[in-house]
Amino acid sequence: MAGFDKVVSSYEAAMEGLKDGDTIIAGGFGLCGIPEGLISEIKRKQTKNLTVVSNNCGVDDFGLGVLLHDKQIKKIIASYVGENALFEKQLLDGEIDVVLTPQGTLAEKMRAGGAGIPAFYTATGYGTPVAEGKEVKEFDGRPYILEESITGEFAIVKAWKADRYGNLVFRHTAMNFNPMAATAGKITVAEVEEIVEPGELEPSQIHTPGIYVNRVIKGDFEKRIERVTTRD
Amino acid sequence: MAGFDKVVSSYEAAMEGLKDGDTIIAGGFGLCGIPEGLISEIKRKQTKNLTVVSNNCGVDDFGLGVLLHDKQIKKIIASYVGENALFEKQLLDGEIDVVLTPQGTLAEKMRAGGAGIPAFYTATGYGTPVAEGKEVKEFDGRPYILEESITGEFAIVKAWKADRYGNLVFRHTAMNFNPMAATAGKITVAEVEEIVEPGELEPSQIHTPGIYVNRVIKGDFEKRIERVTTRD
Amino acid sequence: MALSREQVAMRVAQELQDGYYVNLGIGIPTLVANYVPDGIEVMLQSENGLLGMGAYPTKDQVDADMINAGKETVTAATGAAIFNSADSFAMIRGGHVDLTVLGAFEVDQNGNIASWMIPKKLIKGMGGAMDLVAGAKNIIVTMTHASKHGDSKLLESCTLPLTGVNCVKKIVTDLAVLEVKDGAFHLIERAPGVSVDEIISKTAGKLLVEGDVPEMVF
Amino acid sequence: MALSREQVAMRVAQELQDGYYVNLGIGIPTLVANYVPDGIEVMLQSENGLLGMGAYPTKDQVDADMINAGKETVTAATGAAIFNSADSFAMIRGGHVDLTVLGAFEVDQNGNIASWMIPKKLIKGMGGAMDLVAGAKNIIVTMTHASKHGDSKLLESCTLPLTGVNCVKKIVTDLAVLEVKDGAFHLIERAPGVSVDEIISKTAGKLLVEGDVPEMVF
Repeated sequence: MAGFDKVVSSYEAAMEGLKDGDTIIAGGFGLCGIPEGLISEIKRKQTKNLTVVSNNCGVDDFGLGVLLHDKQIKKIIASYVGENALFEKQLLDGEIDVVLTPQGTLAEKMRAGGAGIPAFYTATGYGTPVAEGKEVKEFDGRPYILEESITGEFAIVKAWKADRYGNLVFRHTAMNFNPMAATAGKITVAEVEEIVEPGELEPSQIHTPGIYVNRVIKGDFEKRIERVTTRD
Repeated sequence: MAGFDKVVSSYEAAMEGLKDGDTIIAGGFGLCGIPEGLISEIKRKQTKNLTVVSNNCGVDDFGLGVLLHDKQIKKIIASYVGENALFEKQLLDGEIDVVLTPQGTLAEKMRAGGAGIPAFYTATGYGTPVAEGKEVKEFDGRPYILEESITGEFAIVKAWKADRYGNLVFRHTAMNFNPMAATAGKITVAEVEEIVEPGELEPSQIHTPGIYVNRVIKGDFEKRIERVTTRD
Repeated sequence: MALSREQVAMRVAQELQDGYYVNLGIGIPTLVANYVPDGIEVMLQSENGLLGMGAYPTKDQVDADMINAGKETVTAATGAAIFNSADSFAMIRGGHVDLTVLGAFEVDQNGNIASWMIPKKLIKGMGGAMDLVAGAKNIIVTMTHASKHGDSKLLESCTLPLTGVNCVKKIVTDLAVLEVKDGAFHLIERAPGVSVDEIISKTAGKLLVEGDVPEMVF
Repeated sequence: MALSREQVAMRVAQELQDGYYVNLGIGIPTLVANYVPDGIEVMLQSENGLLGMGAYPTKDQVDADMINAGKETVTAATGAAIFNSADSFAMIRGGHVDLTVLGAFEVDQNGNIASWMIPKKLIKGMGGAMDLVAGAKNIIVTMTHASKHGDSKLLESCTLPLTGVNCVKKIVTDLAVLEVKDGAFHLIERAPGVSVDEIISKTAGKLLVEGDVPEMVF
């Protein structure tokens, strides 16, 4: 089924069409489950004025943090950016815009973006700085705030396995934001550890159906760990 | 882990606490993936004045349809009730209330109910009878209607496998509304084909985490098919 | 001569493009799957939670847990994915399905569609139709051009309760192919042997006919 | 004497009930897992998408794809489930987690909590804290009763940007256990050897002390 074969063979092809000013929705939590090669390609392309939507912004020299060195990011929508000194500096210097968003609200905004739901009510953030300027409405006597969905020109995600049709399976907690991000991109690119033939993935155990995925590329991953904690 | 063993051994125990006037959220699509034994138990108990939230209302003598014979259902929230003559009669006679709800809106209402989202906007139903009395708001120039979430005193679902902790896996398209229904009940009861020990289900391939499930019972299923269609 | 149901389905199938994800409604739309043109592959979405609907099962393959949105037993095609109904309608509502084909009682010149309810006569419910018309990127309606009594189904304004507003882009009837835009029906093709005059006489809404209207080619 | 971090964790652990689903924040809350009382089993939720967090891995078990919300390598306990972050916060926001334990900079007598931001000093982000305090059935805050400079962290009204409003029900500090209700802190227990007077002097918000206040028992 040629029309459904999503596999591309170069990172150039994987990120083709990304342009200055685009919004990129990125999967990953910390350095776990991030599309390492796609991020490198964005750095190589030197695309500028990007809006990045991601739970975190990597660390100084790995993950989305590498896009800070050449000031490729204009704005970031994230829940936690505390692991990144360069980020903090650019923020304090006013070189980067940051919209801090509660983690669950961020996940739901991506899901809503992919699901055609332009906005939803949540109690999260009511009465806090997050609620500023947002509509408040009571349901059953409790106040909630209206949060709008997020979509982007591109979504970049990291999966464990993909088949050629773009069906994705994630491994362990490297799933995190990836399935929602995958639904919210106009063009969704998946960098994966292994590409299999259609039919090899059990249909009811696919995490992301191929309809959401436009391009699949096989990557090599360093999989850096932020905090190695062990027991004896 | 005694505190997490959700398995009960009788249908009486499975539906204990259900009372007149309760709202029941039921999984299933048509006759596919329905908790047959739990429905029979509700019939046996003769609980009355029920509000039932389910995509369909079974057929005359199977599925939720059996609750119509003794007029146990006061109100049903469903998307399609066309397979059920008795239902149509009670509706025309004014003996039952029906709130017809678009299928995707119904699924999302259940999900929202379980997810602490009291309401969301959708374009579905705008400009139709479904929109009557509902708030309208424009996003990006398109009008959407506000739909509120649904929860109930009980949720009844049918799964393929459960472990003792209530983790559920569904089989093929018998998944349908079951995962959302499972999140929306104050007490969620799962009737399953097979009970396995914790650890036997692959963690990242569990469809419904046990946190949503209060009781698990092993059932015997007739699995009636509405429309057997075959090729040579 | 008016098209048969199969011919309507054949004509709709010409609208398919390689790589399309398509949701086919019950009735004539279901038949479209039988006429996918050579060299084109589409993947069928069934809104109960299946992407990649396959053929009907053989007798031995029948499985009560494997049905489509019409509650018929089906199989999963190679490379299919199965998911819950919230995820299925997220896919539909979010505009990820390329094309929806569905039947209707009435369509009007503003692209409004009525397909789910006839007051006091038919109260089966809308199922997924309202989500499909609100969410799909592109919608084709198939229906007979007029009722058995000769009443046009292409109206200035729908008389029955609506399924969706401003959403129908194209209509394939037993007599014609029409586009809906700018508040009018535009006649694009006519069924072989059917005259423009007949189509005009059976279209109650505003109908624009420009130049020679070609016959459908099968 | 003021409790150690471990003792605070031990006291919090006494609040656990058999069958509880619990989310533990970073810092002292994480230590609570080490002191689950005998005969009680809890299941730990980690908001990145894990229900049933197990022990830290052995060196050989370390897996970059298996981390907790603190970005530490962990294992999955027997019977764990792993899911995406939207599903994880659906679980949290929907009130399915029985208890959340988290740290704070300040709590006030109306149950408001400030835990994520110190203007011009600390702008790391709120992570999942706002969702957790808005969604959990029950919330226990652990913190030192006063800052290093002696300033009370139990206030009439929080001075820092809030994480959530009217949500904290119980506080375990190095000096005391307090309930928050009806616009006041209620002193329930005191750390062994700590006087009620000391607690009064270090509590800036409205504090109610009724009868003899028992010492914590470990």
